[in-house]
Amino acid sequence: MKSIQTYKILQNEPLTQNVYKMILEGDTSWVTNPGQFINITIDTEYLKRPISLCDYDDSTLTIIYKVVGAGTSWMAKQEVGKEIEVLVGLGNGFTPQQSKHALLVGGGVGVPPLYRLCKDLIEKGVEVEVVLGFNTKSECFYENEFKLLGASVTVCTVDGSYGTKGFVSEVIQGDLKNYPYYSCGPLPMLKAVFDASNTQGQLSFEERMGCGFGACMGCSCKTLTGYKRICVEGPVMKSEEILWTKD
Amino acid sequence: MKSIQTYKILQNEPLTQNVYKMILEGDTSWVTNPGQFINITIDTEYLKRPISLCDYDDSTLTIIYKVVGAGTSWMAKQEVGKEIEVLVGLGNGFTPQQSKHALLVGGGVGVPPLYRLCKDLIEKGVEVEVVLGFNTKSECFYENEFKLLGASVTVCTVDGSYGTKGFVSEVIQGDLKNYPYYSCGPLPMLKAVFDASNTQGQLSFEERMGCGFGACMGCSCKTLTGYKRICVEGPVMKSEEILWTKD
Amino acid sequence: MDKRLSVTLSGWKLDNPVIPASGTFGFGYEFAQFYDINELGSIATKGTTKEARFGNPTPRIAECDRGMINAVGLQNPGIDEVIQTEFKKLKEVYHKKVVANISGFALEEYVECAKKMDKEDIVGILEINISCPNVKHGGMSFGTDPKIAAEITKAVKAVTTKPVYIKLSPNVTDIVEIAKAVEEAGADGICMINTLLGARFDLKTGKPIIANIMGGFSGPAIKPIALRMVYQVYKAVRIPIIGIGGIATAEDVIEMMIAGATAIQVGAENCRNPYACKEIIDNLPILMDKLGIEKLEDIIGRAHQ
Amino acid sequence: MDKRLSVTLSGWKLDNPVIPASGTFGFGYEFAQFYDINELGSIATKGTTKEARFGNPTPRIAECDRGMINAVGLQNPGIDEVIQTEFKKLKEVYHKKVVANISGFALEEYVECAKKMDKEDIVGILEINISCPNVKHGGMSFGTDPKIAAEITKAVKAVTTKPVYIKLSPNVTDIVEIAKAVEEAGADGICMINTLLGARFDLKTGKPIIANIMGGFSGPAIKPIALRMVYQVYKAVRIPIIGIGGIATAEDVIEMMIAGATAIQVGAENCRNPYACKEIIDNLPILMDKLGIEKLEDIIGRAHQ
Ligand SMILES: Cc1cc2nc3c(=O)[nH]c(=O)nc-3n(C[C@H](O)[C@H](O)[C@H](O)COP(=O)(O)OP(=O)(O)OC[C@H]3O[C@@H](n4cnc5c(N)ncnc54)[C@H](O)[C@@H]3O)c2cc1C
Ligand SMILES: Cc1cc2nc3c(=O)[nH]c(=O)nc-3n(C[C@H](O)[C@H](O)[C@H](O)COP(=O)(O)OP(=O)(O)OC[C@H]3O[C@@H](n4cnc5c(N)ncnc54)[C@H](O)[C@@H]3O)c2cc1C
Ligand SMILES: Cc1cc2nc3c(=O)[nH]c(=O)nc-3n(C[C@H](O)[C@H](O)[C@H](O)COP(=O)(O)O)c2cc1C
Ligand SMILES: Cc1cc2nc3c(=O)[nH]c(=O)nc-3n(C[C@H](O)[C@H](O)[C@H](O)COP(=O)(O)O)c2cc1C
Ligand code: FES
Ligand code: FES
Repeated sequence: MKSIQTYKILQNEPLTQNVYKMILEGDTSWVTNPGQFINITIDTEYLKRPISLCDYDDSTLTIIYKVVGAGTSWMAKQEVGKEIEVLVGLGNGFTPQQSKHALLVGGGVGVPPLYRLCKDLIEKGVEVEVVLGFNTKSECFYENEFKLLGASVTVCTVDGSYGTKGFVSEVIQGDLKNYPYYSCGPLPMLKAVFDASNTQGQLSFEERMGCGFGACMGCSCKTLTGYKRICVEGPVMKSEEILWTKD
Repeated sequence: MKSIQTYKILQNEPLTQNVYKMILEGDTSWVTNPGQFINITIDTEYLKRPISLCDYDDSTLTIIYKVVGAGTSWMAKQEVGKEIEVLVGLGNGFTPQQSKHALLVGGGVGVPPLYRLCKDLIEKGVEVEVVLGFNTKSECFYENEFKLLGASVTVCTVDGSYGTKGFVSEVIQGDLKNYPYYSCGPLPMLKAVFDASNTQGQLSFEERMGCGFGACMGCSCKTLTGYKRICVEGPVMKSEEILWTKD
Repeated sequence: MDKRLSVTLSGWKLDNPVIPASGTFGFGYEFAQFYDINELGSIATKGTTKEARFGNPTPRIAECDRGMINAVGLQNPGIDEVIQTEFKKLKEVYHKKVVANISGFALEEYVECAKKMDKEDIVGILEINISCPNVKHGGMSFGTDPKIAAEITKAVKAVTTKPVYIKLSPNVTDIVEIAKAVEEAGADGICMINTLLGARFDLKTGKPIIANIMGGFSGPAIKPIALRMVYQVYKAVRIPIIGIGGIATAEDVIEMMIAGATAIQVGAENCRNPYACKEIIDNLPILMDKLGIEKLEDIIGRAHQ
Repeated sequence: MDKRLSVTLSGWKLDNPVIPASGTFGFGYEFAQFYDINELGSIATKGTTKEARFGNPTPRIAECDRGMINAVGLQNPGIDEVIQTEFKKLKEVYHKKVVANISGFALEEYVECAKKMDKEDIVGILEINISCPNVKHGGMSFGTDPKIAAEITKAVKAVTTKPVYIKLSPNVTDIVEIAKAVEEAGADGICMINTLLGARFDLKTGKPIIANIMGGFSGPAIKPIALRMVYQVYKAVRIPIIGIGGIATAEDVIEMMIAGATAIQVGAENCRNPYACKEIIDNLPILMDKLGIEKLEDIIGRAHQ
């Protein structure tokens, strides 16, 4: 169910220079899937800001966000104890599939939504290969958190300052090409993952949003199965419905 | 000197249901005359809000304001200790004249700027008659404060619920008509005082302002001595220069 | 329901003057999950064209100071699908009539859509959008020429018995001239304003934020322009005006009605706050008490007295 | 002074592109008490007419969401007094050239003012305001007709060797058409935009807040409209544009230059913050470093690349 709720900030701390982790206390009964998102009211800006769920339990939501502009700067300045207004219940999220293996590929702030997904898959008994891509060492986060869940983790950095040098797609070799995949990150990364894999997967997309709940048609995209709204029928799309041809 | 300064709120308390007294700590070296005003930055609104000085000393400014709209509502909500940004050094203010007697006539939130003026006049040895007009008993404030300065005070209420029933102008009888006067309040009151008096006085005017410091010509008025800006050549005008004819 | 809020548009009595604006409320039913949409005065449905349209490429949205730019470009499933699927879904949760917004790229398209809408009981008013800034060949350019505006009005009036309201563009030198032209051509009312053409640029890339470069700017930022135009048009015509542009609070509704509007529409604000219309309706009686307004209808055009 | 900020308007090299807009900075010297106004790129002086004018009745100011309406109506002491008294006072504290803004109610008035300004060394650019919404008979109506706009341009060009910049009204259907007309007529540059016509109403009294009913609306709220128009006109003309409308921060300056402006003017923001222009100039180099902009001139019209 979509609704506007008030959440209390329990934690708001930097993971890297620009990336923050925020824990919010409040209603979480609306969550149905990992990869869903919330839309945060920013006191100083007109529109809300969409941020994916990284994790959740009975009374808290965890999000991880990168400071890129006015809205996320405001978020970074909010203090523990402050209450914020959030539109919740948004998006379809990932559907964790039963399978022997799964490949999770995240880039930058595309990493967070994969965390809860990884947890759910491992709980289902799936063996999870996680590939995380960042620009450089100082921007890396959550490698250890994924390892603690029991996943096998590879980190790539574009400049080679940590882990494997290069793009995440270069790591998708051998067996990994045949694992059902789940991916979230910048568009070129999603496309590279789509191209590298020999099987089907779920990809999480971003788009500038007006409303975030299906009213304005601001976030539409064309798919093989018709027009979709990233905020309602997405953000997660199945690889089968995407209008891409393999490069 | 005009400048933008930061002031810390030392006190912000209601005097009546809608009228608040605020004490601000900070630079006061710019004050030259009672009746000058400051222009307060309101976080939520575009333009600043002009409010007259009620009193001042080496390190504090006192203002009294009525909650009428968005800006003054915001002011009423600010807590002690908060710092606010204020444009100071504005307006000419009253020029306290040496004379045996003086008549001070204030209406509603026109009363505050007369307080410091009264103090200054009494210090000069002037015998001060103060007439304060309000709508009704519950809206009255500062009668006692003026008495404590040593002034003789008459309060009028329009509905007669306190003091003399009627408008301030009705009290201006006998000798009072010949005392140099100083007045601040709604336009009809100023006109009535102007009409009732047989001598000269100083009147403080209000106008909607763009800048408050002389740049935009938003607050102009015509006088016998040319065009004046209420925010620079005013808010206080001499009765001799006003374009009124006695009724 | 508070009888003091009721207003009448061409004989149709609305419980209150608050109508979500076309394009910002989908076909209404998305909002039923937030509150009972039967509380609304009515609903202006998403701009409908003869054929299905995907609209413009994304990004279609850019944020602004107290407003937003949209370049959706009339995405809709086409009139047949709107009537068969969207209106049907809406009727399951909503039991009043709608303001059905139609757009076209040629006179014939408006006429065809009007004919089809004319048969639908759910349609209380036909809102003819001659002012969409987001589509080439048509849309706004119809709304900037009084002659074409009048022609469309006449053609639509000829094929429907529903009240026809023309939705005007603010991107013109003289909106009064166009309002008078459509009144003369038989329009039953005027909806104004549509969005103002605007643009934003990305400081890092130097590129326009909207894929289409320009889009329609709306939200609280444009309210003073909308108020001015409603004031001017009220003075010049006798047909009712639905005031649109920057309405976000009960105060805004009163101000727009004072300027001359009989009812109002809420656009961008629905995007940022799905409860916007409900909050406005709830706050109206409280504000009316504070201002001493007995019935909302009393204040329509009060600035002109 | 940071050389990276320098821009050139018709051969005149400005230290930076930041110019306070006409009407919001008096004749400049009022601001000398706040900071050294020689830090400014230049100053656009208050709209000057042949005769002294009091302007419109008060109230002349109404606050808006992120902006304000003014209906000052060109209050000024008349051109002779401006030159003899105001420019003289300004020269005591300011040693650069100004953008001298002139207005008129008939073609002859513009010509006469231009002739007198032509003799003044302090005048770097003549800014011809054909777009003031606050005066009857003239002002804005000149700026809505491409033919009249071109005529005024030609007539002024004939009597001055100073660069002539025409200040355009945004209250038009097609600003490009007018920009092209004045370019063709010989204009050396374009200043845009002037204010948008707007209105506000008092909820308690039901009366317009501005004594004149309508006035010119400006401030950050109008920025997306100004950006769009500058973008459109940059595409259509070859003469430089001074971008105006809603500029309040260094970010706004960069965005306006990306859209196509060579320099910019800051209007309403000077009223709410006398230090606005200084703060913008101080912040520009910091922002340029962050965005990797070497010289400001490099980004002019970058959105068009
Ligand atoms: C479904 C979804 C989930 C997301 N999840 C996350 C997440 O978990 N962590 C995270 O760091 N970021 C996430 N983002 C991106 C995040 O929404 C933007 O970084 C954020 O809105 C930027 O706001 P700002 O005010 O700081 O930037 P500004 O550039 O000042 O924002 C201006 C406008 O552009 C929009 N905008 C800017 N960048 C983006 C973007 N990349 N995507 C969508 N809108 C944008 C803003 O929402 C705002 O309306 C997600 C985006 C979407 C659509
Ligand atoms: C020189 C001067 C001195 C003043 N001194 C005092 C004082 O000591 N105490 C006091 O209570 N009030 C005083 N006022 C009036 C005070 O400025 C307004 O009541 C206040 O600006 C209202 O702001 P608001 O946001 O609450 O009201 P809103 O109505 O929401 O304000 C909207 C806009 O109108 C302007 N405005 C509204 N009412 C007035 C008014 N009466 N005069 C000028 N502008 C107005 C506001 O400044 C703002 O720009 C003074 C006004 C002037 C010009
Ligand atoms: C996202 C969005 C989509 C819109 N789509 C339409 C449309 O399809 N048809 C139409 O007539 N107006 C459309 N509009 C214009 C609105 O109905 C309204 O006229 C305008 O937004 C001004 O109101 P506002 O300031 O409250 O947003 C749209 C506006 C927005 C913000
Ligand atoms: C109080 C005020 C007075 C103005 N007077 C003039 C004027 O005399 N001549 C003129 O060309 N423009 C005048 N303008 C318009 C500004 O110069 C500028 O074009 C407009 O305000 C848009 O910029 P802004 O959004 O930064 O305010 C005035 C604007 C304001 C706010
Ligand atoms: S953002 Fe409005 S429909 Fe998706
Ligand atoms: S308010 Fe701007 S000159 Fe007085």
